[in-house]
Amino acid sequence: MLRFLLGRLANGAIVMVLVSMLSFSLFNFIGDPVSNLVGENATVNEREAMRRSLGLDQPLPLQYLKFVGRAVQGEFGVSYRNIEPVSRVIASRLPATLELSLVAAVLALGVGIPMGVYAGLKPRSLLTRGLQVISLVGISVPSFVTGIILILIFSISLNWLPSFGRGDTVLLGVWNTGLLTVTGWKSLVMPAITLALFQLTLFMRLTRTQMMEVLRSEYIKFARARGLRERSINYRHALRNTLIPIITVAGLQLGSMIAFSIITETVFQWPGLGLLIIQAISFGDVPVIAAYLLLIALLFVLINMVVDLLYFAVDPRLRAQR
Amino acid sequence: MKTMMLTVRRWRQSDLAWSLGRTPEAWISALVLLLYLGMALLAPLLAPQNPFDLAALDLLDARLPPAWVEGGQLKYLFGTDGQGRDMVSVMLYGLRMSLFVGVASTLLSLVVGVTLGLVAGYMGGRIDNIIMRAADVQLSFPAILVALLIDGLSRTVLPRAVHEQLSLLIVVVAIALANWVQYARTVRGVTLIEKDKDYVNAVRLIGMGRARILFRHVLPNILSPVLVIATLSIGLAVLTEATLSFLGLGVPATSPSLGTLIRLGNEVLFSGEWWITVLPGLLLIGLVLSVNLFGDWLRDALNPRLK
Amino acid sequence: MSMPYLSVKNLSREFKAQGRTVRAVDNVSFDIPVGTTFSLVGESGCGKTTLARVIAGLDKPSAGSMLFGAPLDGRVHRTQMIFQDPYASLNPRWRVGDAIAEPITFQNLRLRTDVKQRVEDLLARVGLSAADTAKFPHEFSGGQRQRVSIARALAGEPSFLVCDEPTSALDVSVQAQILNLLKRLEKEEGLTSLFISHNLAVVRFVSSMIGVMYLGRLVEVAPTAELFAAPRHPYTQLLLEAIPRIGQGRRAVSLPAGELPSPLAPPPGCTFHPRCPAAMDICRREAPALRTLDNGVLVACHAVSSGGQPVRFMPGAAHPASSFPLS
Amino acid sequence: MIMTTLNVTTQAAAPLLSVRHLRVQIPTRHGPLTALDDVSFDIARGEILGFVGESGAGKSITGMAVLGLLDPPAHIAAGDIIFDGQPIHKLSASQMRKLRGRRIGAIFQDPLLSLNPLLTVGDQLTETMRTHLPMTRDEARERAIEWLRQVGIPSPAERVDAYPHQFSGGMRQRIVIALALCAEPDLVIADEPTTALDVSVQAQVLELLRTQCRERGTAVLLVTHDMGVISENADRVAVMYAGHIAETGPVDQIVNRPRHPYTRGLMGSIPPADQDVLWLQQIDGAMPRLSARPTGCPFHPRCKHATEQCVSTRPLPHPEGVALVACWHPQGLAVEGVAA
Repeated sequence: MLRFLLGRLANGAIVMVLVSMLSFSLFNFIGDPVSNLVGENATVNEREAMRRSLGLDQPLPLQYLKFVGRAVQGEFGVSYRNIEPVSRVIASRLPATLELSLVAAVLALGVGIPMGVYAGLKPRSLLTRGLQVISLVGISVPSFVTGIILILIFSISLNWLPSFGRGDTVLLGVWNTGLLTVTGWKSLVMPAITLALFQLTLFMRLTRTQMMEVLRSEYIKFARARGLRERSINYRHALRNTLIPIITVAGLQLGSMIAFSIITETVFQWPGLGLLIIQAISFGDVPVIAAYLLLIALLFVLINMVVDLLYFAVDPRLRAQR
Repeated sequence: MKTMMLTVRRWRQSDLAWSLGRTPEAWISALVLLLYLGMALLAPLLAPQNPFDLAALDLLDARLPPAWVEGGQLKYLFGTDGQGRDMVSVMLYGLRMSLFVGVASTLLSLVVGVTLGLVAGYMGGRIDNIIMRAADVQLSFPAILVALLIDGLSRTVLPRAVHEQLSLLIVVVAIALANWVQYARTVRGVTLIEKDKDYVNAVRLIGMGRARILFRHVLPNILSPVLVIATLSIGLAVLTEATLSFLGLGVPATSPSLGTLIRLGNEVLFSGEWWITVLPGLLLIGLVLSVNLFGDWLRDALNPRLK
Repeated sequence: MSMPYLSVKNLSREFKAQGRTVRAVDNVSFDIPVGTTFSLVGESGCGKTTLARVIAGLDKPSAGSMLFGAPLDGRVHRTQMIFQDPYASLNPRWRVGDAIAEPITFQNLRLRTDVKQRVEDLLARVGLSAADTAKFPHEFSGGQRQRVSIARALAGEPSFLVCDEPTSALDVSVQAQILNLLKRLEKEEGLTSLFISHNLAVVRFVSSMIGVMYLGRLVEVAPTAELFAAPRHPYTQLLLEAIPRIGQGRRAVSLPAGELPSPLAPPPGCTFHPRCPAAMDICRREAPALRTLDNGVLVACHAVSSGGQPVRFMPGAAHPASSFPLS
Repeated sequence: MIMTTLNVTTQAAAPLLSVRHLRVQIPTRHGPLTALDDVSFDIARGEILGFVGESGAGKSITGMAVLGLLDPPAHIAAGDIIFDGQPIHKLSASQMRKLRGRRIGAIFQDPLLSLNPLLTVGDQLTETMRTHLPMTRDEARERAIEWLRQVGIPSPAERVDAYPHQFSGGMRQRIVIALALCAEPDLVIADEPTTALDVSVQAQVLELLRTQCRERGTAVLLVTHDMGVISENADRVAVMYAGHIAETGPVDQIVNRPRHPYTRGLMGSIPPADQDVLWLQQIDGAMPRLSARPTGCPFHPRCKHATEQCVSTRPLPHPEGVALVACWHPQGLAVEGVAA
């Protein structure tokens, strides 16, 4: 068990190192930071002075270590676009993205998996065929088109929901949340559905295939041969074995929720990290991009770690390995 | 020629052909796909107007609704966009671009993924470890994010002019780099199983080298799982390209894809010209839906267990 | 005794598993006289398949040596193998004719023009028809696929044949056909062969010399008739006792309890001692070496004296001494 | 005509299970395939009936048909299955469910796959018992530990909370036997119970199954391809070939004095363990595939004694001494002196 965890930690560390090198190289080799700060027509020795003050003349590894030192304290320099420290820019946007992703995740898991279980148990029923069609449409429609269609219906023609922005937010210490106000929730509905739809259909299809696989297994046949009740066979025996592989994929998929939030936030002008990174990329705001990269990598490493721990907790076969 | 005849005859009697005929979603989606392919290839002939010939454009005709809506003209069946371009023509060219990027990136990711998967699966040991570590690292980033970062970073790294010409290539490479992991892991899995099978051992006994065994014996056995992934991932690639173009990255504005058209339409959504974004959107959904339908059928038909 | 065709000396093969090294094959030595069939018999996990793969050249030994002498009438030494699972030993995407032709063309054993005829002859020789060359493996039954495997093995014109449980996956009537075929071909081609099986009755039919393996070690090696007449090692006796007797109704089956220990954690000393009714103190401490008895039989057991009296099978008091059906 | 002769067998009391003219078909795109055709046999209380035959003969399908667990689209097309006087082939799903486990138990081939990997051995035992027998949770746990001791699991009190992957193959099959018997069924369908085990473990598990069933008077339908297992464990045996029963009778008669040419060929093909032979007696050809079953007697293409009659009409099982043989030209001598 310990050996397994150390393995995962090492894996996570490698990812972080790789990504930090990538974002460090972004900093140094893209766009000359000096000219941005000193201006186009500065003389040669002015540039030299600035370079020395920024420590750019030191050997690369030393610069890299200093970069990592600063990064660990959350110090990423100043955003070119917002002229604000990058860490503050990101901190202000983080709650919006996390709340949106959380609600979408709950929606995707809470609806997707039960639908998958139902479709797996009753493959022939009409409802299942309907669910399958919806799920196929679900993964065939890009999330930005879903967003646009929702805006067209609920915002433009029915005018029930706001088509952009996050509504009023309440500041709880450092975390400004939109979950406590009515307008906050009203503006959250459409983006959450758009973000959740793609994952929801993925979970449904995955659960359905896995459920049918398990129902064909030998121990289910033996359970039936022992005359156990249908309810126990389906839920106590089959469902438990179905959920194990789903956990890993669910973990990875929730991670990718962050990526999809970029699209949803752009469509709904949702003030989160997604919108921030798009603006940063089109503007070429390197510090923000670099910081975003590190943050996302950290998030994924953590999610992978949590998923592995969950896997251990649920599957006795792994636990028993000394 | 004889083997051609033999294979055709064998195909017609095969279960595959029989099940294709029997499942409506399969042959309908196959037909729709052929239709799409036809439209894309013959775009220059079918399009009533060449949307890129600026001389032919007439700004007065801009933002006309589709013919069946009040104020629409028969000349522009689906109406016109912000620059007075006929929607039908611009959508045909858009479709061609989307399909091109989708297929090109899928082929590239297939070649990269299959080769790395074969090498990792067959060689094992350190090489296998390195490739799989890279795959794990990449897998923790979803495909769209990877494509986005590559495309975005290339935009900031390369000077604007260079970026303009290369952007098409960059999009294809970006999407391909985001999707190769699927192929690598599946092919590695199948190779690991096949390489220990006895028919490989039998050939090793006569002294055949690893590389030759890999291509003569193992490769033919991984084609059907790869085929299934390829079909399903064309849909994903088209979606990824459309997303990138929608976000303003992706293909250059000079040769718009369906994603670009949807973005342009979205900018004028609130001034009422809904068709500029909705029509390309529906065309895109139709394409991805039929690819996924066909892919689903193919996966079940080729899956020996489900037979 | 004619020069042995294959002489195996102190052969071992180790694997790393869960941080521990497992000796799948532990210091095994035996000879196979030319033109004869030597069998390795034992239960699953005893290392017989690993040993076979090492001898066939598919796997490298961790220690020890194997020397091939000169085959009969100056032929080139070549090894071929016949495998257990008929469904995995033929490439599903290759026509049967091409699979048989490959060893011929790759090793240039025939002129290009004669290859087709040679393939058809081989198919006929194993009881199939020339028309089968164009078929794919899924069009054949398990038994027929084994025949194709045998034809492919012969195509490689081997001097040494390794058979890894070739009939375990087949039904009784099909097994009889394949065993008869193998025996006939080995005689006609003058092959020396190594036969692997867990079924003592099959081994008795095909081989002239038998080696019994337990947890990676050779515990007894004897000519077939000698082994069945007077098994020396207690484990050999256990295996013989466990074979169901056809047509004698129910026997008082007296078997020591206990199961095969896992190769990951072999018991100390003689690995069979936990299940051995004749286990003594020395057995728990020291692994017995493979000694040659007066009559040439090899045994690895402290309880067997050099004179070679078989250890009477005295299972614990609870079980009556079983009479051995020496019919 | 068949009805009367079958009752000639030794037991006077009504048989626990009697199957009459069972036909199982599997619809395919090339038309229906007949997996079982006109299969009839009886099992008396406490009797062990061996079902022997090569792969594809339909022996496992017979067991599944009796249990009502045929994998769709296979279905019972004709015939009756009467269990303890009650026809069960027409029962509703819920009625059949109550029967399974409580009245008819089952043991499958692969011990590694038969147990749910995520539930402890104790849970699986207690659930089976509490589904069929009135028991509190503690009583069930107590009984579960007792069952583990009965089937020879060392230190059962601790191992009851262990998971299946913590047991060896042989141990797991013992637990499967406990699971099959714990709801006290009258009949157990054992489908190749020891094929996946090693020879020495196989003998121990078979001995356990036999002694447990003898003590409880439980009848067993022992399905296997291994004639040795049959000859040492079964009271009576039915030899199956291509969906038909070739021969049925007491084990000693069938094994030592087989009358049907296929059974004789089968016995000849088995390599003898106690003597050296130069060649094995082999039956040429192979069992016909499900889709290519011949007319008349299914064995006629491979039979040396086949005549015109064998090719045209299928022989129905008729008494030959104490056995029932489905052959126009039974070989060898009927055993005299037994009540016809």
